[in-house]
Amino acid sequence: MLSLIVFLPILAGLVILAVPSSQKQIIRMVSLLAAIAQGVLAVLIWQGYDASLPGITAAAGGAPEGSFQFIERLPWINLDLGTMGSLNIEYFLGVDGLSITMVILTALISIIGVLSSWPIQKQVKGYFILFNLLSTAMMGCFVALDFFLFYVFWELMLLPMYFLIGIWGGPNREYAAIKFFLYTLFGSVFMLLVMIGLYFSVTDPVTGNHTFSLVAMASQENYIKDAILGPDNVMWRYAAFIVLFIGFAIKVPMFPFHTWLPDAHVEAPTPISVILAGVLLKLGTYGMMRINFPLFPEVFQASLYVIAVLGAINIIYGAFCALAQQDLKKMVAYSSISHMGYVLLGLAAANTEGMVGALYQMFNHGTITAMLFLLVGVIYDRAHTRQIDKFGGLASYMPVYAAVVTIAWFASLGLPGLSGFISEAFVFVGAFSSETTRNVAIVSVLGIVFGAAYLLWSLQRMFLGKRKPDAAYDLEVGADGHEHIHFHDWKGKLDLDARELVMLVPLAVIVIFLGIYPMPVLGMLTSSINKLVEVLSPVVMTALN
Amino acid sequence: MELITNIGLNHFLTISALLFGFGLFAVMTRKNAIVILMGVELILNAANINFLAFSKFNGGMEGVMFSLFVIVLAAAEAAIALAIVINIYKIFRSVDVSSIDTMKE
Amino acid sequence: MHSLIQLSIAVLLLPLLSFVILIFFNKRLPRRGDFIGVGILGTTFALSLYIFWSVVVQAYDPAFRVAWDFTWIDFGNVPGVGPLEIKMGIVIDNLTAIMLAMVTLISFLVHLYSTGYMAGDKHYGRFFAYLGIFTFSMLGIVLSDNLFAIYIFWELVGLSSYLLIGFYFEKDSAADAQKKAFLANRVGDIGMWLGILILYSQFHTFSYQEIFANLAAGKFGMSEAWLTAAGILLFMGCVGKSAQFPLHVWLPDAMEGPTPVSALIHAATMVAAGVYFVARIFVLLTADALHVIAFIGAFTAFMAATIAITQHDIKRVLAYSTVSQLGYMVLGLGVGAYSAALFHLVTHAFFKACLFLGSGAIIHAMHHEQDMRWMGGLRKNMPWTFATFTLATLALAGLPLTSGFMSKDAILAGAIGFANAEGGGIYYLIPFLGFFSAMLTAFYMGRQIWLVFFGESRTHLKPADDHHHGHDAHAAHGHDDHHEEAHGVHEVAWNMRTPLVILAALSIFAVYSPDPLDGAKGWFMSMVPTPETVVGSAAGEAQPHETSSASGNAAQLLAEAIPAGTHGAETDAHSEGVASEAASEEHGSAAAVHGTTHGEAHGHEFSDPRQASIAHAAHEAHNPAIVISSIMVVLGISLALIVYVFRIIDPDKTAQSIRPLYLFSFNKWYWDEIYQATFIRGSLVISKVFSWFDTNIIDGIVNGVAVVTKKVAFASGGFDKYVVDGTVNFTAFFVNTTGGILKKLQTGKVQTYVVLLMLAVIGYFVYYFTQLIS
Amino acid sequence: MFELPSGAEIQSIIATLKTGVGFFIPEIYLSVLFMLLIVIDLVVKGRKNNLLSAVTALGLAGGFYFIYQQHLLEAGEIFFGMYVLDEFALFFKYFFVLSGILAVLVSVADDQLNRQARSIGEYYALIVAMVIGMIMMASSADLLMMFLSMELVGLTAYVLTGYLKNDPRSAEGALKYLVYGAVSSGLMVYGFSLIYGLTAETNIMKISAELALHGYDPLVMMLASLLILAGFGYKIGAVPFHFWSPDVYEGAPTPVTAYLSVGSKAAGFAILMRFFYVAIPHGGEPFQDIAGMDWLSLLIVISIASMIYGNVVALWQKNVKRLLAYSSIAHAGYALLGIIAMDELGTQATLFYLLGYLLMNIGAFYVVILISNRTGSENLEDYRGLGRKMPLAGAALTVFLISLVGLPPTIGFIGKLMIFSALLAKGSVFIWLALIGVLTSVISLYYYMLIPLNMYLRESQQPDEGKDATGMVHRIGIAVLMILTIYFGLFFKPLLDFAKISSSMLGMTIY
Repeated sequence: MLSLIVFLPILAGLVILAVPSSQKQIIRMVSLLAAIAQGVLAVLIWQGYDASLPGITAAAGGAPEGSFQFIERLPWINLDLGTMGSLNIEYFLGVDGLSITMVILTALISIIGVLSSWPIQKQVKGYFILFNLLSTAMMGCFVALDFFLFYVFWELMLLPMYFLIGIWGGPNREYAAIKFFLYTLFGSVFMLLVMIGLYFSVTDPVTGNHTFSLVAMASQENYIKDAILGPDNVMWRYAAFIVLFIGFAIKVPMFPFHTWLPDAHVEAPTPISVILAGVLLKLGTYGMMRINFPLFPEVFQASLYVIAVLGAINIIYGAFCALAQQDLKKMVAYSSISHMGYVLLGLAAANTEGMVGALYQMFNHGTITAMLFLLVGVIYDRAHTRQIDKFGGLASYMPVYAAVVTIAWFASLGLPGLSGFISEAFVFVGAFSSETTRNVAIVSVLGIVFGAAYLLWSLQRMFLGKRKPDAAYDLEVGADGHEHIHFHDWKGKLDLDARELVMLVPLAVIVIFLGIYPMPVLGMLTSSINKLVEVLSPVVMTALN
Repeated sequence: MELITNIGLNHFLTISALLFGFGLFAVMTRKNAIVILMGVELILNAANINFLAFSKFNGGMEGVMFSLFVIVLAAAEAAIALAIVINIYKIFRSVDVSSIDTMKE
Repeated sequence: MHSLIQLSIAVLLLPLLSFVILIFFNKRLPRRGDFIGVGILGTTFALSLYIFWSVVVQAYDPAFRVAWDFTWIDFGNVPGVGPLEIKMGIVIDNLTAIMLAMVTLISFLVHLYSTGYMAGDKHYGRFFAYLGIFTFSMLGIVLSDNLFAIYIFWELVGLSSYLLIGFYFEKDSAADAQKKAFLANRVGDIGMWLGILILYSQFHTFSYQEIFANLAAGKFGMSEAWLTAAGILLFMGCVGKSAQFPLHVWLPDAMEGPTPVSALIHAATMVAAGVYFVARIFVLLTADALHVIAFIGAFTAFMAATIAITQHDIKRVLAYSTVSQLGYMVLGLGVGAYSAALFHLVTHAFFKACLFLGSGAIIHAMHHEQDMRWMGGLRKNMPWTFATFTLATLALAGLPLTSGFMSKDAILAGAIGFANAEGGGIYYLIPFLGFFSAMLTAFYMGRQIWLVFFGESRTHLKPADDHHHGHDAHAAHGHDDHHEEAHGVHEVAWNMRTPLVILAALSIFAVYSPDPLDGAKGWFMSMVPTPETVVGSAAGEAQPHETSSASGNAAQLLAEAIPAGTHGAETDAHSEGVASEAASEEHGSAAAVHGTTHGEAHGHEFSDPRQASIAHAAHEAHNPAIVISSIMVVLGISLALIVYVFRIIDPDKTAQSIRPLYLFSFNKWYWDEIYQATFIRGSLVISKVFSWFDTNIIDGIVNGVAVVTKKVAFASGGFDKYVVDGTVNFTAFFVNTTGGILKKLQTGKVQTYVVLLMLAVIGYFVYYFTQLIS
Repeated sequence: MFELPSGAEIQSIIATLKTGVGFFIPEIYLSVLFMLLIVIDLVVKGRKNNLLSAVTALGLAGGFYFIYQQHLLEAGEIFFGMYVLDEFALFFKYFFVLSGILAVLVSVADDQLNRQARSIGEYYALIVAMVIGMIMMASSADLLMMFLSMELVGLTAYVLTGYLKNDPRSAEGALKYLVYGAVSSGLMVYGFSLIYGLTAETNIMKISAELALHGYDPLVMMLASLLILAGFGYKIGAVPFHFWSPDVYEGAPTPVTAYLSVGSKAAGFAILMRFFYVAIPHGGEPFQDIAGMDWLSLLIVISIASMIYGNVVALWQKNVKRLLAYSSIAHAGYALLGIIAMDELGTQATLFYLLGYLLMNIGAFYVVILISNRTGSENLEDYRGLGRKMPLAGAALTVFLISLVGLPPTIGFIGKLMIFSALLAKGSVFIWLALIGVLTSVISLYYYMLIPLNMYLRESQQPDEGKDATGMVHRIGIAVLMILTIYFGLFFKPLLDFAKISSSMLGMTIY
């Protein structure tokens, strides 16, 4: 099941490899079918998912069964290293509350991504092959329970992303692409070392061998006391936690490692921005929840305040930077930085409300930001500019577009009744409830206002008022006596066309529905989060030592 | 005879060290490729002296064998070296190694 | 589920239905579907009227309360907390019922009115849709039984207000106003949210009842200061919504919206929601918090009144008067005159809605002329409007026999009593400001009435440059302008007239109380008694039995919160009051008697000594309040007459003579300018700084940028502006420079290679040698 | 002075030699092949490039059979301890024959080389000779044998480098290689002489026994190991013995460059490991008294210098061959890390790393050759837009480069993984080495990615000159190499097991 959902896109990629590159439509259809099949599988998994099982760590007796679900576990590499014991790498997939939400999100965003890739004309074949490779890697990261496997998927994402930004990107794409690549690799090479160190420090309770299994690593009693990353080796455990954290923080992206994001977004084509903001950023925080924190809980407990402060900086700093942007897409990119800050803050709360809020925020940010970037793409296709000041009064001329934008914008600024609000609300509830992060939470609340500020301001400048004299479109009086606008060299429908609606409306519906009744998602993840909080709680640590 | 018998290992080693030094000096300073190769010969012969001296004072024939092979190989090396140097001369019209630096950095 | 609950759910959801239908289908429906909006709201009103009837009239019980809730979010078994659920629910008590009736009535009337006022607008249908979602959110605020829900609806009314203020979004002023309104409210909401967080962090619940019960049981884990902070922070929500100082600036600008919206949202209901919310959380406000609230209310009332007297725009005058009246209500809550404040909320809602709709009628008739300087003499053309407008004005000014008199008087009485009970001093400032503002109110309302309805039409005086609509044609030909005007301006149609009449009728004292001088005798203040504080000094031992039942059913909790027999006692006290009041009418000697009796009555109502003493003092202060306020009103009106009717004082001259004061008032105390200069400019500057920091500092080590750009650029063209940045940037910089140096070693001269080789060998040997001999 | 040996002694000597021959069959076979090639070159007239290349490739492939036969023999030393046969040696025999075959393949691909139709026969003969030399390097257990085999490799390498007689760069490369190589081997011999002086032995096992027995003067030993390391280090091209490599790699015919970069480098590693592990294995425990760790500290310094220098200077290269030359210096540094670990895991890692490097580096040069066949240039600028004109080559090159960076799922990643595992398995002492390793590999990403960046992200100025003329053989060739690079990146167990088995040397005492 999980293997299928992971490798479907690659299969599609192979099929596309066989299709002659002139058959653009076929190539697109194949990718779309693969994505839809992925979506169907995701729904099936969702249906079959038992929300009562906690996940995170193994069930009693050290076996992942009974804690994780849809487990697929095959020995992959089993190598005798003599004195070092034996090198066991497993093909180990499974989902729990943390991953299932992300799996569904990934499937959803992949479909949206394929749809929004429709207009791409340049080297369609290569594009969709890389695209499918990317979506396999993303999905793989979320379901992999073996650190080695996770790392392979994690690194596998870089190259397609590099090319997708670098070949199909904007004018400054080389810079953005290499920057993305170097940043992320810089983060992940340390992860490699930590992974090896963990391997030598952890034994599988069942087999007694060293193991890469994240499930085994997640429970501290499996650590060899005097191993390099064992409980006794405090200094290296701190070092490992920090480098891991930086590695994931770069993906989040967390201040001050965030500067690759605006460039990547501005240069990337719309679908890639959607994927990037919708899924890739989540990998950072997902990695923290799955690997960084549970493996080093005591260090995590020690660094709560720092993480919270960094989150707060993300929130406020991102909002301020967004306020200053002239380029709409750059503004949305900075808003992503700001919103991911809520996730960090929620994680730093280290209690159920906060972490539920964080994970839910990951999901909602995925859907909402996807909408935002799609909408930016819509206007960019028509006007070939994203300068906020080049518009004005659009609401009069593109009412449907304006309506959808309003929904997305308000969802992004956390309006109650839309999903973003609930997650941010619980992030704050959690962060405030824990004494450690309380004052940070108080400061971060300012983010609510500035978030509203830049979003409303851009909304006003682009959609309200009248057409600006130097706007990117002409004003003309139609036959019916009403005023119309038309963009230079834009042949398509002025307002949203069918394809764009097909992408946007479902997202909008999801955003609204989950804003009114979040349980369909929250129900899946609460038990896992409770377990995670329990694993991370200092009580457990003291009990251990 | 007196004299000969009073000569100890150290004398040989000193000589070989000196030879080694001269060889290196030649290799480093002389411009002419041929002279440089002669410097290499000096280095090899310094090693030879060592081998012979050690085999004389430690007993055993390995040193002698070694020096013989070194001499032979030196000859072979010289042959190939000359071929290359001639080719260089055909192309660059010079055997001044310091002037042959088209590939750098 | 209680039948009332089912009804109230219907009441809540029907307007939403109207919104959904209209937003999607208004273009396809006849008349853009306005009949749907009106019809649905009519039904809603009927239902709420039934609820009102069965709650307030049939079950005549101050403690009446039905509640219902359901699990909204289930966190499962939370470590350290245990099973945790977030509930959503509905509570109906007297206050709710009254508010329901009021909101739906006004909303219904405004719908009706809009069919006339908005006729022919481009987005006619959308307007009704927005009204629908507003009504929905407003009813949500009224009905919800927990802080989280109220916060949700709180923001939703903010949204609908945003949409409606910006209804004419082509106008930049409107767009600015809507943004301003939303942001100002957000600022208030931050505080409210933090207050909610403080309470949640202690009790892990949002429900009023559970929070109150826990507080009463003294379970609050943090220090007293945090509790006061919670109160003040929650009050900040009210500051934003009810346009209290310092966040009042958005309300006057909000008048950019269509006038019916101003009537519904920015006069009657939404702005009052702030007061309603404070009333909901009244019991957890500590004494200090209440003091803050009282002072802010008093100051707002005074400041707004002073601004109102110099405005020219008819709607702005009303807007500032709204701010001022809201200040009264807040003041009332602050001084503990709970019932009075809410009473004023309701009465004010009706007469202020009437005033706005009236002004709307005028503006409509005057072809969107809003400046009072160019009006005048309308009483002949618009008799109905004139009559209703005047009646409402009297109520607002607080003349006896009007609803406004009773409520305002009760608040002021409370203020005096509060000042007395708190031991005077600075606290006398509060009643003083209250009374002074009362006079100002009378003055500026008198001014408005005169400018609008009396005298001759001054349309022709209007300079040609700042006209709104094509009147300049008339301005050209001299004396028969007035003649033209007389024909141009005429009474509005029935669908705009009816609401005026109904609302005006609702500003008559008889609706609320048999005694025109004492609202306390009326059903309202009896049905909405001041609740028992849960944070008072004596609270702890006052309700020991609550702790046990804290976890239990919330519904019977409040019944316990108010000590048994309160109802009886209340009614006794009431009748007692009537009797002694009647006596005091003849000879004031009996005053002492009724004072004591009332003292007892209230004394055993409140177990909290402070609350009791204030309540007692308030009753003491009842008569003085009546007298003083009447005097103030008379003063104000007569001043208006002197200035504008008899022209004894020429307003313009006076304005010149006290120019600084005049400008200060005319420019609204310069608040907008101050905020513009500080907060808005400030944050923009900060944002600029940050983004510069982002692109230049973080995004490329400062000095490295140029160098690295040059060095790396050759390899990968596009590096025109920056270089790979942050840490990577530094690496690139470092790496490249080192590389640039190191590559020089590769000179291409073979001898150099040999030399370097020997240097390396010898160097290491020497190093090793030194290591060895040391 | 010495009396002649008696007849009996001579008989016994001959007997020993005869038994020894049984262990020497692959080398003999290859020598026959070498002569056969020369003969063919002499007798056959006309164009015989394809014939010669086919014969060479098949002949070398045939060598696998004889090497496989040797698995039946048990490990042991022959020719009076001159020569050994053990798993370690066998590994490298396979390795060098394979590299020889690949070298022939890439040589066939290179137009520039084949334009010199005249006397191409010597070329293949020399390749075979070099294979023999490298095999002997890996198997020799005596200082003399080591010297001889290294000279054999060296001399053939000089000739191959200068093979394009009329190309000045080729000639210059040859000269530099010659001078530098001669000096280095001179130093090495001098070091050998010192070792001989210390122990009066030339057989490395006897040497280690002697040293263990009588101890030694650390100063002399240090000097000796320094000088010897100069000889080995120049073969593996590690800083500071690397100076020849960029110029030679750039000047030599590309197939030769490819061959040197994997073949003689690996041979250098083989001889280095055998010498230091077997002859002077002490000082295994690092960070004790400096006198106790003579050569290990040296290796640590060298590998760090190589990793940093190679990667950092490669950033500046505009010529792809030269870029790969510098990167090969860096890779020498990575491979050395495995040796520094000084245990079975480390050796295994190094052997595996060399295997991976063989695949990906030959592959990379293969594509470089195909591209220069088309564009006639190896400059980075001329790679613009090639990704679209030569899709397969572009994809393959990208894969090889990714593998060289060490990203999954490629064999290069597993190589680095094993190397770092070996370091971290020693506890926290070598973590800083591993850190340098990963950081420099991040740097390497940058310059490696410059090539795909030019191939895909940029458009070429000159118009597309016709379609890709690459022959089907070479398409298949690079495709196979690419697939292997990925396949062994996912299923690397067989190779690792092989490397583990092969990590045992005759007479080695450290593990």
